[in-house]
Order: sequence, then structure tokens, then C-alpha cells
Amino acid sequence: MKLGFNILLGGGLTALVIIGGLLAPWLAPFDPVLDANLMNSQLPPDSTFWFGTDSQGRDVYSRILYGAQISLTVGIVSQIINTLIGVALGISAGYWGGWWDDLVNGLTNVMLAIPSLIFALAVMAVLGPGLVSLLIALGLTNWSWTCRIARSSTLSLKSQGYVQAAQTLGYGDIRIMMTQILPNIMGPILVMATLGMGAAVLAEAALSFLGLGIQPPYPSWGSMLTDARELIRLAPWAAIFPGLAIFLSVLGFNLLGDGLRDSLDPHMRTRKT
Amino acid sequence: MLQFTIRRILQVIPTLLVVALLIFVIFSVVPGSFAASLFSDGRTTANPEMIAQLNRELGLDLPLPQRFLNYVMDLAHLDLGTSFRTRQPVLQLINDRMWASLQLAVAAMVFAVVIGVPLGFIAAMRPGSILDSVTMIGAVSGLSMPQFWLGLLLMYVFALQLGWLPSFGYGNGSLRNLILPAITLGVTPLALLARTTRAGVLDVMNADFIRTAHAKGMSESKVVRWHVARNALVLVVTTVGLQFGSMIGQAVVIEKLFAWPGIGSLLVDSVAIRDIPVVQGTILVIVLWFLLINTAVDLIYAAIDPRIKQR
Amino acid sequence: EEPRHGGTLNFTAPYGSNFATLDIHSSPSIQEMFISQAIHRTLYSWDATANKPVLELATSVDISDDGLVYTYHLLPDAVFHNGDPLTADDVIFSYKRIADPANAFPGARRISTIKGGAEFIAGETDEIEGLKKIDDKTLEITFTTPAEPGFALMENNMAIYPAGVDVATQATDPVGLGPFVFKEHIPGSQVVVEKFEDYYDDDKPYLDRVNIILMAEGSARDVAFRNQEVDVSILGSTQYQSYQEDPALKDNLLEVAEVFTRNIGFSPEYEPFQDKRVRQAINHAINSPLIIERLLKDKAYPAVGWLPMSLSAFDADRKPYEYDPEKAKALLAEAGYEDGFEFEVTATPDESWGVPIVEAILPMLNEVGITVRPKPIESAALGETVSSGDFQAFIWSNQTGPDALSVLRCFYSKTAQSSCNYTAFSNPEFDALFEAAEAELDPEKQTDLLRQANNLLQDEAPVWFFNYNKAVMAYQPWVHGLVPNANELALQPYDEIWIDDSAPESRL
Amino acid sequence: MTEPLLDVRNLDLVLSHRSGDLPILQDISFQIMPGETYGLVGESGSGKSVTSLAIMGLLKKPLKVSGGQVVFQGQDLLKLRPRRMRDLRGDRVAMIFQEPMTALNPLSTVGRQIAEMYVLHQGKSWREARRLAVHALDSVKVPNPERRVGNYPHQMSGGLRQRVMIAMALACDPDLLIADEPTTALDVTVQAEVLRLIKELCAARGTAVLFISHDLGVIASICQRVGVMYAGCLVEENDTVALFSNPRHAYTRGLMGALPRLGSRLTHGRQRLVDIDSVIADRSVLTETRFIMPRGAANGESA
Amino acid sequence: MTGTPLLQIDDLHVRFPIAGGGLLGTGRRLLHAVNGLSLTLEKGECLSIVGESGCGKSTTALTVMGLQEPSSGSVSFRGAPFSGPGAPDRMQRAKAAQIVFQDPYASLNPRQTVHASLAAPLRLHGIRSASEIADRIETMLVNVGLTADQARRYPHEFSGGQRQRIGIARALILEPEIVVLDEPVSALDVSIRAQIINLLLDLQEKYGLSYLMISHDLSVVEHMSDRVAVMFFGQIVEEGSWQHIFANPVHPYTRRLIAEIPDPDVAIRARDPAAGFTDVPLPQGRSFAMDGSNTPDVFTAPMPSELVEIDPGHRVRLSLRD
Ligand SMILES: Nc1ncnc2c1ncn2[C@@H]1O[C@H](COP(=O)(O)OP(=O)(O)OP(=O)(O)O)[C@@H](O)[C@H]1O
Ligand SMILES: Nc1ncnc2c1ncn2[C@@H]1O[C@H](COP(=O)(O)OP(=O)(O)OP(=O)(O)O)[C@@H](O)[C@H]1O
Ligand SMILES: [Mg+2]
Ligand SMILES: [Mg+2]
Repeated sequence: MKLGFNILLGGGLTALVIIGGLLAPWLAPFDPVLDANLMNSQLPPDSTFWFGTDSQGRDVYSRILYGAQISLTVGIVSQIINTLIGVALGISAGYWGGWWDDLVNGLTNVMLAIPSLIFALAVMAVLGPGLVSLLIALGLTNWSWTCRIARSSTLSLKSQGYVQAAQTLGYGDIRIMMTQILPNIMGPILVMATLGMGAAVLAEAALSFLGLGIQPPYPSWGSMLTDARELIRLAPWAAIFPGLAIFLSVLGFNLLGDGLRDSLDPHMRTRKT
Repeated sequence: MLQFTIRRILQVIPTLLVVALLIFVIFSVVPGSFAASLFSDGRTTANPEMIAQLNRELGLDLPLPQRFLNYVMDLAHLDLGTSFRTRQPVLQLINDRMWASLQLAVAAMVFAVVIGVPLGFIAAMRPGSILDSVTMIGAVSGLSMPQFWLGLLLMYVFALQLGWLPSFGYGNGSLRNLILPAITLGVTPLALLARTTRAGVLDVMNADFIRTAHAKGMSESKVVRWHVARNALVLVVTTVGLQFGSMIGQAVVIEKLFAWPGIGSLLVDSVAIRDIPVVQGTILVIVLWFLLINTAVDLIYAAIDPRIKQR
Repeated sequence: EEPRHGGTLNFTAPYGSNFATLDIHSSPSIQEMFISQAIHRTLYSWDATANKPVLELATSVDISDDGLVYTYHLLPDAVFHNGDPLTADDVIFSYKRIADPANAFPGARRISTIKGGAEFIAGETDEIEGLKKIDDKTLEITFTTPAEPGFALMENNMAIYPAGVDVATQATDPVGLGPFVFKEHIPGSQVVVEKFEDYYDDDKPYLDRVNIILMAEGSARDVAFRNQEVDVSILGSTQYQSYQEDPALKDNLLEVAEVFTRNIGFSPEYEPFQDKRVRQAINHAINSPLIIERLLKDKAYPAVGWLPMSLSAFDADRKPYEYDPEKAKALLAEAGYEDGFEFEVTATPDESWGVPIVEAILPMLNEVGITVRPKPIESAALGETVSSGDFQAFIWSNQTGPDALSVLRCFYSKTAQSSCNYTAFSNPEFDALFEAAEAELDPEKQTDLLRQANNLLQDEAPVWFFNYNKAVMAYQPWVHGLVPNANELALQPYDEIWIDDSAPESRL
Repeated sequence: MTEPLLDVRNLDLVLSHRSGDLPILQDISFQIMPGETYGLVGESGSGKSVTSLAIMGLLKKPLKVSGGQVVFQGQDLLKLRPRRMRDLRGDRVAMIFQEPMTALNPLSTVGRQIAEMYVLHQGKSWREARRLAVHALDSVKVPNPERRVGNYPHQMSGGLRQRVMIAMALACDPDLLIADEPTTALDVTVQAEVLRLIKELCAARGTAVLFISHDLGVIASICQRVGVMYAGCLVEENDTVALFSNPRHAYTRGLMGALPRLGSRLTHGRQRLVDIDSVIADRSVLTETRFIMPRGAANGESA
Repeated sequence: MTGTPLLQIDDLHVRFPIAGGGLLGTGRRLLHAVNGLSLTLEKGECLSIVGESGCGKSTTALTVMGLQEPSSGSVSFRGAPFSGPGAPDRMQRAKAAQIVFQDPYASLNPRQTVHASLAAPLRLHGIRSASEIADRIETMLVNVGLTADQARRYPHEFSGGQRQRIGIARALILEPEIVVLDEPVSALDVSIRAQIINLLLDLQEKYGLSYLMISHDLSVVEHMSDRVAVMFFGQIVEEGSWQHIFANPVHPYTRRLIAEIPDPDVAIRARDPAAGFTDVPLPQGRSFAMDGSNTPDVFTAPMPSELVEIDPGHRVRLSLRD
């Protein structure tokens, strides 16, 4: 498999986020929450505070590193939930068909019809602001596309010889779904999940802006950006760096997703010879 | 075709009903009540009798199934209820905001289509070229930007630094006020459109019938005009429809940022004060809008692609 | 300088992105008052300079000896926008509408200070006993207590509507006594009002037109103001700082100590807070002036106690709790918490009395061994959560004026937690002082008693006294006549505002 | 002897790649006389389609002609300017493809797609072209042509679609028709009809045909002369009857023995089929020996 | 015939609901894919079903395999029901019949090694010992002409012909009695086709397998079959031994099918193919229900007709008398 430009750049950016997040305790010179000295508030970048400080006097660089943990958590956990729901519903609906398919299809249509931000907003309103709520809200929001893809892929796989052969060999339905169908639709699902991670990070920022995001003391990029948007004149660094972090990480996820799609596609075409 | 149209329109109803139920359930368990939200600003002091009185007034003391029944009965009469806050019919409130929302959505879509589609087209004509790469990287970047960040940026540059455009607000619905929010809102669909157009055109360019067209001795430009454009349009129409349909919902952040008096900001404000009838009403309208646009897209689709009607 | 007539004022309404209704009676929020301020008038109004309620719609009032019966002589030449003259019937009509139990209007409880009001609100009677029309221009009101009625009757949502107009139209096409006539409402965008030629104050208003523009988002307001698209803007703390640093803007800032006290209320049910020393320790452990200086950019005044500085019951000699971590530690040790403890603060996202403040005190309390965690909550849910007692601590901003008596009633032990005694404060000494003040007819003595009660409150520290809000309004240099309204700076007397000819073309 | 209509001379074709060129066709030469039907057989991937695309000048990016000539009516098509080549395509040399479903634009009526030929090459107005399209459909025996012109491809069966393709290809009376496996996707009975149609029409118009198929039966039933391709090389060429009665090349022989022949079990009983792989164990020898028979010399021999 | 046949299909109907139609799109039309098909398969024989695309061959095969529910009619195995109520479960069924598919590229799971594809069914059917599994896989691979070390590879590392061999190995690994072959060679290249045909014939002999083969390639059918059933729009129109069908076809559709096969020998001898058939007198007053020159409407049930035996074991579909 040739590694395209997209995968390299996207993977690089994503790796940066992952490394930053995982190594935050070692890379970050300051504690993102406790090392707040109001005497240091809104200092411009210098050799101590590489990205400057925010209005609370906290090191923006350290907070961005720790923020990567949050963003990754948001991206990964919400996409795991999405994917689990979407894949479970999609495969079973595609495989079993009948009333179950109709039901899942109807539900998917309903979910697609409600704009995701608004649905997330509603869920957040019910659960209250906070990390766990956000994970649930975003996890419940975007599974419909995954479900659709899983369903349509399953429909086309269902008539493939190897799935039918598995049936004639005596495999149970669940076993077929798990061993014959699931591994073969993981490609597009993975692409969806990667793109979804970017969407989740953006959604976190949007919900933060609407006052429903993750709340401090977690240094989430969305809330950092939201908090600092008033500072754009006085302490632009406090807004620019979190904004940049969001932009670059989402760009990374998106490029990676695109790259994966590009490299998966021809792979699938080889079947036609 | 007429039957197809009617059928597609009727299919909207069950979805809408389920959405109504879903929203109803969600917002019946939401913490905080309208009455209690009234003194959350610390200005008024809480007054249990007043709250109880208000809840009674608003019918919030009735049991949940009863409330849902009333709600559905009202819906059946196309009555979305009365706002807790303004005591006006929800339909009226939405009506007041709909025009601004539509204006914004249409302007953003026009912006996205007028720039995104040609860009995608040109990129597809020269795959692998510098222009193609730049366009596509630009498109991904457009999709990776936090919307309100972009809006703020535009606001500072065009309104403040350059002073070309007003920074916020509806004005009296003047075009100048529309430009910045529309651009901000249009960036995502623009990027998506550029990408789908490119992908669609490339797809069509690789189709067998294009080889046939070449074998007929057609020039490149005729191939594009006679065979590529229309076929690629199918994909573009779908994307335009999906984007247009979800645009009002997506506009929430931008409406807040630019103080644009659309449905989105009405929704967010109503959520904040738990004006549940308005919340339910706006979401229903937003969903209805989405469904209708999608129905329209299906119809357009059927008009473009003769294969659809058969099914 | 002689006020100039004519011109347009672009006024901003900073607290939300819509006007819910134009029927001010039904509105519980400040947002709609920006409109009623132009269109309507109430029996009393607030004199921002004298800091007290004054008669507005009456030339004079006769007060009975027991301080309960007030006889108002209404303005002879006041007319509504539709041409109807103001009569006692209009006042009675309006008050009855506000108190009508079928309406459940927010102003209803203010009517309960009128004799028979409570019964009327409860639906027991058809008339309010204490409201009596003597003749068209004379109105007699009997109150239940001898307290100053102006505080209750000056509120904007106590506006007087004409009795002869279908009230249903007030929601969309309001008719009032105010200096400006309603012109148009673009929902979600703005309300436009125009000069009322027959306004009872002959020379006024100066302006021809006021556009009351919705702008909730601070940064948008900032850009618009700098772009000279609007004439006034309420500033947030960061903007306050940058406006102060900007030579072009720093001279046109109007500041006032608003009657709001920001505080963290402690739950009496959470064990550590039952000890007064713990509550005091927290007050000592937090460097409020630093937070105010750095985080709020000086856009607040450190709080001494509960009552704000503009109230006469405020004790100018009292000092705020000193920032003294050592003393805090000592107090905690005394109370048996030398190893500290943990608590949660229920907080909204508000930048000056929400989560950011909790974030700022977090390292400070950490210093004395107390671990604090913000518990985020939406604004809409704060009131309910707090009044139901479902918290360990909460951070809030509460209005603490202009009427000291009603403010301090919130700490009276007979006031329920669900009303406004959020920290379920119960102190016999305080109760005694409060009851005495309530019964006192002499304003001087009453103020004295209230001052003592307030000082006691500071000692008891049921809350962390954080700050009194400093409201700041930036205005364009051509705007004149703004007043430092301590109740709400954004509420300005439009009829007194005028603009000079240095204003941009579009405004002249 | 008359000039050949198409003379492919030593055609080489490569797959160009960063790491060097990969040969796809090596030294392909054959001639088609005016009015003649020439067949190319060979298994999948042997290079039949790329040969036809090279003649049409329709090769796409990684593929490119690296040597040889394609002389059509005296001019080397490989040297022709794109514009000239375009005018030739469809007009003098027409082509039909294997999969009639995808080879037709699904969003355009078949009438319009046929009419395009008249507009492109004969400068007809759309109205006139459409009228001619009805005729064209009629000539390929599509029933109800007036109604069918308005049909979209999906409204037609596979056989009808292929007829549309033929009508389109023959619209401008080309001198050469290239048919790349035109019947592979069709049922036997439909295939027979389409083959008959191609045969009749081309005979009537004197159109030469380059007929590509992997099915020996089809080739035998339609072609006068056959070339057998294997791994990018033309390994044997002969008149049809001669080739089938006396295959000389090991590969050709293997190919024929690998197929069950209809009726052979009745006469000879069930016989084990020939496994080509065992017949042509040494592939390199295979591509080096060729048996190209000149026209008419049915049993002669040449290198 | 002697005793109960191995497999018996009796009056099988399969109809597919086609969505669409009606105001709400819920109106359903029925596509009649199989209309009253009856067949028997004896132990050790190869029965072929031929017919043109879309006539219902694959549907029949899928129904036999239990992959498609019949609308009515029954399939029985050794006299016991094999579909519908009382049918065995998948596990038992797996040992009775297996299927080989047309497309070698789609018939193997691209994410499983050959070993995994073959081992899973064995394990599922109770063989636990790894060595026994390995042994059986090795034997089977050798039987289909592959080597044991190829078991570790993934499908994409094999050519089409090799994949088809793996598909056959998988069908045989549970030692079923019946193997359904759905166009086993039509997707393969000419050169490979011969190898697979030879292999199938060898395996049939070796294991005494019964084949139900589906094909539209008459020359392959002639080569491999013992008996042939000609199918036209969901019905058998003619059925008999391979000699009956190829030497003496009676039904016009069968004749047409045979006549139109492009065959090199026929073409070269320039013989008029139809001339070879001799007409057989039909029973008194009976005529062919359809002749294959017109296409019936797949959405309506066909005219009533029946199979009439005109020779022992040779049956032709004629319209019902009246
Ligand atoms: N676009 C392409 N890119 C790379 N290789 C190609 C391309 N087109 C054809 N080839 C290669 O060229 C060779 C010849 O292909 P060609 O399509 O001519 O075979 P064919 O004889 O027509 O086969 P079939 O019977 O399958 O149509 C094959 O090895 C194929 O892999
Ligand atoms: N799952 C299905 N849903 C709807 N229609 C179906 C389905 N499966 C098959 N059909 C239809 O049933 C008819 C018979 O199909 P079947 O696949 O059995 O034909 P076939 O004889 O195998 O054809 P081919 O030779 O093309 O494989 C066809 O018209 C087909 O379109
Ligand atoms: Mg080919
Ligand atoms: Mg089939």
C-alpha cells in the first residue's frame, strides 16, 4: 500500500496529538489547573510560557498538551460509541432485514433528520454540561451515517459467496456477522470513525461556544477557545493556539480519513481484476 | 411522477411524528424548568408560590402522558403550542424568524454552490495538478475549522480592520449584513461541494460511457458538456440538498455569533430558558425543513435520473 | 451645554438575542425593560443620582400617619400614545392585570404589598381592596406595611397601560405613556421607537428615534462599537481592560457599582460548612482583590459584606476579610480540618461569577488544603438547583438592592430556602435585628438596624463575599445624558439622552 | 492485391511506470482487408482490448504505444493530430464495447446518444439527427423505433442495448468496426441474434470488422480470419477454417482441447479435457514461436 | 426409479416481493422467480439445470441450500423435509449439501486465510484437535490440486482458478452428499475452465458425490451431466438424460438453445444446426405451452401446464388438455 500524502500528513498531525496527549504529564512544564498564578495572567509567549498564559495565569502550552487528552478522549470515545451503535444496528438490519430493518431504517432517518448539533444540544441540556455528558451526547449523535454504511455494505456482502457459504456451513447468524461481515466492512467504518473524530472535536468546540461543552477545570480546546475569544485583542495567543490546535488536529483526522478512504478504495477494486 | 411526489411527501409524516415524540421525551426529562429559570439571573428572588402558579398556568402540573396527548392533539391541528415566555403562538414566533433563517441559508448555499462547484469541477479536470491539490487541501481545511473561530476571524478582518461590512446583526435584512454570516456558514458546504463535485466528476470521467463518447469522436469539451456535467450533477444535487437541509440546524452557532435573528438562535435561547414549546416547535420545523428539502432533492433527482422513478 | 434635539440613538440590549414580548407585564427579565423604558412609564421611577425611587406619574402624594395609606395626585397632562389621558382607572386596571392569577405575571408579588393584593392574587376576591379611585386624577393606595412602596412600584414591569385599549395588542403593538412611540419590531434583531410629541415632560425627549438593537455576544458588541455602528455598549471585563488601554475609548466609560453581590453560598447541610470558622477561613484564604484585578480586570469592587456600597445601610467603616492564608489555616485547624476537605461548587459558565472564578480560587484553596471542584450547570438550572438545596456550594450573583430591607429578608430564618434564603441562614440575633428594622418607621433608625444586621452577616459568613459588580458602559463621544444607574446600568433614561453634531451622518 | 484497410505493424505497447516500462503488447502485426471480418481470440489479459484501444487512440495514462504503426487507409493513426483523429473516430472507425449497460450514458435517451453521431460527424441539426436515429434503430431491427428512441438505457434489455450500440457505431457508415467482446454479457439466444445482425449489416455495407472475443465458437461463426493472442503476442494467425481444422501452435491447440465440444460426447464419449498449463509448460518458448499464415495459404507454413 | 431419491424438490414456488407502487410505496408486486418446479436428484448423479439468465436457476439452488425461503412447495432430503417446517437446522443441513459459487473472487472471505476458512467449519462441527483439523485441510487441499503450505495464504494471493479450487475444498470439507454447483466455471478463463471441470469430475468419482449443477453453458452441461433439466421462466420445460436432451431435444426452447450455441465445429462445417433435430409426435391434442420466442411477464403466474413423459425419463412441458 502506497502511503499517500494525505495519510502521511494526516497521520503525522494525529500522531502529534496522540503523543502530546499521552506525554502531557512529562512534556508540560506546568500543571494545567493548579499552576494558576493570577499574577501571571495574560503574559505573552516567552521562554517560560511558550504559548503565553491565559487570563487565569495558566500556561497555554501545558493546557494545550493536556487538552489533547480531552480532545482525543472526546474523539475516540464518542466514535467508539457511534461505531458500536451504528455497526451493531447496521449489520443486523442489513443481515436480518424484515421488520427489524424497517425499524432501524426509520430510526436512522429520524436521526439524520435532526441536525447533529441540535441533537447534541438537547442531550447536553438533559445531562448537563461536562465531559461524560459530552461523550454520551456526541456518541449518540452521529451513528446514523455509520449505520447506513454498515447496512448497505452488509446488504451487498450478504449475497457474496463467502457469506452464503458460511451459512451453508452451519455458522450462526451472529457468528457470520462477527467473522464474515464485520471484518470486511471495517474499512469504510474506520474511515467514518476517523472523520467522525474530527467532527466530534469540532462539535465540542461548538457546544462550548453555546455554553454546553466540557467545563473546566478540564482544559478542553473548545472551552479554552471559547473562554479566550474575548481576549483576542489583549491576549491573542490564548485564543490562537487552542484554535490552531483544534484546526490542526481536525485537519489531521480528516486527512487521515481521506487518505484511508483513498487507499482502501483501490484495494477493494482489485477484486474486479 | 405525481404519485411519486405525493408518496415521498407522505413518507415525511411518520418520521416527523417520531421526531416529535423523541423531542418531547427528551425535553420532559430536562433539568431546570421555565419557572425556575426566571430567577436564575439572581435578579429576582425565588418565589415558590409564583413558580407553582406559573407551572399550573403552563399546564406543567399535568401528568406526562396527558401532556403528550395534548401536544399531539395540538400538532394534529397544526398548532405548535404557546410560548411560555412570550405567550405568543410558537408558530408565530417561528414565522417571525423563518425569513431571516431562509435568507441566511440561501445566501450561504449560493455562496457555496457558486464557488464550490466550479472549483471542484476544475480540480477534477486536472487531477493531480497544483490547482487540484490546493483546492482539495483548502477544502479539507475548510472542513476542519471551528465555525465560530472562522466567524470571529472574518468579523475582525472585514468589519473591524477593513471596515467594509457590518459586523453583526440583521440590519433591516440588508445584503451587507448578510455577507459575513453567509460566508461563515457557507464554508463547510463549499468545501464539501468542492470535494463531492470533484469526486463525482472524476467518477463520471472514468465511466465506460465516457470512453464510448470518446470513441464517437467527441471533443473533450463536448464530452464534458454532453455527458459529464449532467451525470456529475446528480451527486452535486444530493450534497446541496443534504447541506441545505441541515443548514438551519448548523447555523445555530453562527446566528449566535452574528446576532442573526434566525430559528437557530431562537432555539438556543429557548433551550436556555426552558421554553419547551418553542424548543419543540423549532426543532420540528428544522426537521420538517430537512425532510422537505430532501424530498425536493429526491424529486429533482428523479427528474434528472430516469432510473429513480422506476423504484 | 444645551441639549440638542433630533437624531437617532443605536442602543444595545446586551442580555439576550431576542425580545420575548413587548407586553412588559408578562416579562420577568431585564431584556424587555430596554423597550418598556422607552415606551412605558410606572408610578414611581428610579432616580439614579439620588439613588432612590421618586414619584413619576404623580405630582405629589399624601401619606397617612401610620404610613399605610398613600393618596396620589396623578400628572394632569400625561397622555397615552393613543391620545387617552392618564386616569386612576388606568393604574387600577394595570395593577389588577398584573396581579390577575390567571396571568401569573412576575409583577404579581409586588402587588401583594397592597392591601388585599395577596387575596386577589390567590383568586379569593375580585377587587384589590387597597386600590381606590378618588377621582380621575386621584388615586388612593393602602399598603400592608409602612415600607417605601416606590421600590416595588418603580419596576418596569409595573408599567401603566391604558385601560381603554385591548391588552392583547400590547404584546405586538404596545401603547404607553413613555417618551417614545413603538414603531417596529424585527424579531431577533431590533425594536425601533420614535419620539412621542405629546410626552408629558414637555422639552423631552431630545432624540427622534431610538433603535434598540439586540446584541448578546460581547465580542460582536465590541466590534460594532468600535465600528461606530452602535452608540453604547455594556462591557465585559476583558473589554473593560482593553477599552481602558485604548486612548480613543478610555474617556467615554461610564462606571457604576451595581447592586449585585457575587458570592459562593455554602450549604448548611454540608458538614464542614456548619462551622463558622471554616466559612471564615475560606473568606480569608481567597485573594479576592487579586482575582478582581487580574481576572475581572478591576471590573468589580471587592465585597465587604452582603449589602453593596451604594446602599445607606452599608457600613463604610467595615473592612473586607483580609487575604491571609495563615489565618485561614489556623481557623481550619481550630475547626478540626487541618487536613482540609473537599467540596463542589455548582457553577454556571458565567465569566464573572461562574466556573472561571471557581477555577481561579482552586489553586488558592488548594494552598490551605481545601480541594474544590466546579460542578458545571446550565444557567437555566441554577436557580432550581440552589433553591432546592441540592448543592454543597454554589456561586451566584444576587441582586442586593436597592431596598436593603427586602434584600436582608433573604437571611431571615422564616424565609424559606426555596424563596431566597439559599444558604438556609438561621441566626436568632439576626432575626431580632431584622424584625426590629421591619417594624421601624423612622428611616434613620431602620437603616441603622439594617446596618447592624448586615455586619452580623459579614461575621457569620454564610457565603464567600466576592465582589460587587462594577457595571461599565462605553459610549460614543457624541452621546450625552447617560446616568450611572446602580440598579442596572444598561437601563438608561432615553428621554434625557441627546447626541451632539459630532455624531456620524447616519445618526444625525 | 488490394491495399489492407488496417495495417497494424509491429505494434509495441507498454505500461509506463516510474520504475521502468512493463511490456503489454509485443510486436503485434496484422492486416484487415476492406469488408473483412477479422477475429482476435485469447484469454483474459492477453491484450486484446488494449490492441483495439491503441488503434482507436483511446489509451489512458499509464499505457502507451512504444513502437510500431497503425496504418489505416494509408495514414498512420499514431501520428495523426488529435483533431484529425477525433474526426476519424466514430466516422471512419467505430467501436462497440462489451458491457452495453455501462457503455451507454444512463441519463441520456438512446435516441439522443445515437443522434450525437450525426450532429458530430455530419453536422446535422438535432431534429434531423433524431429522425435519423429512428432510422438507425429500425435498421438494427429494434421493434417500435419511434417509441424506443425516447427510451433510457435502463428501460431496455441487454440485447436491445447492444443493438443500440451497433446502431450508434454504424450510424456514419464507418469503414472499420471494432467490436470488443460485444456478446459476452448476453444470453446464448440473444447473442446469436446480435451476431447475425453484425454479420448482416457489415456485409451489406462492406464494413470491415475487428472482432474481439475469447469464445472460439463466436469467432468461428463470424470471422474470416483469426489471430490468436497470448500474453501480449500474436501467436498464430490463419484463415478461420484452417485455424480450427489445423491448429499449429501449442497454445491454440490447448485452447481448443480445453473446451468441451458440443456433440463430441455423443460421438466420442466423455473425454478428459486438455489442461493448457500442462501443454505449454515452457512459456518462453511459447511466445517466441509464431505461426502466421498468409492469406489464402491455408496449410502453408511460415515463421 | 428405485426408492426415495436423495433430494426431491416438489412443486417449488419462489416469489419475490418487489417494493414500490401504490401511493405510499408499500404496494407490493410479486416477481415469480420459480413456478412449480419439481426435480429429483439421485445418489451419485450429476443433474444440470440449464436456462437463460434470470430464469430462476440460482434461486432454485439457493432454495435447496436453505438460503432462500420457498413461497410454497417442498424440498426433501432422503425423504425427510429439508425446508419449511421440520427442516433440519443449519448444522445438520451443512453435512447434507454444500454449494460452490460462480464468482471465485466473491466466494472467499478476503480477511481469512485459507486455513481459517476451512478450519472454522470443522471446529464448528465438533472437531477440536488441531492436528486432525490440519490433517483434513491438507488432504482436502491436495485433493483439489493445491499444496498444504498454501493454507496460510490469503485469497488475494491466489488466481481465479485456485480460488475456485479453494471454494470446492470448502464445499467438500464437511463431506456432504450433495454439492450444488452454481455456474462453477462460467467466470473462469477458458484455460482454467478445463482444469476445474476435470477436477469436479474426478472428485465426483472419488467421493461418490451428487451434483446439482446450474449452468447456461450447454457444452459444459453436455460434458458433465447425467441428466439435464431445461428451465425457462421459472419452470422446467424439458427434462431427461443428457442423451435425450442433446441428441433428441423436443421442446422448441431446448432446440433453440442448442442450435444457437456458437460452436466452432458447427460453424466451420457450415451446417444448418436446426436441421439435425427430428420432430417427435406430441401426445394427442397437446401442444407446447411456450416456445421460448416470447418472454412471459414475470409478475404474473404462468398458464397452467404439466410435464408429460414422452419417453422413459424424458419429460416435456405441454399445456394442460382442454
Ligand atoms: N489501464 C491499465 N492499467 C494497467 N494495466 C492495464 C490497463 N489496461 C490493461 N492493462 C493490462 O494490459 C494487459 C492486457 O489487457 P487487456 O484488457 O487488453 O486484455 P484482454 O485481452 O482484453 O482481456 P479480457 O478478455 O479480460 O478483456 C493486461 O495484463 C492488463 O492487466
Ligand atoms: N433477492 C431477490 N429479490 C428480488 N428478485 C430476485 C431476487 N433474487 C432473484 N430475483 C429475480 O428472480 C429471477 C430469477 O433469478 P435467478 O438469480 O434465480 O436467475 P438465474 O437463472 O440464476 O440467472 P443468471 O443466469 O443471470 O444467474 C430474476 O428475475 C431475478 O431478478
Ligand atoms: Mg478486454
Ligand atoms: Mg444465477
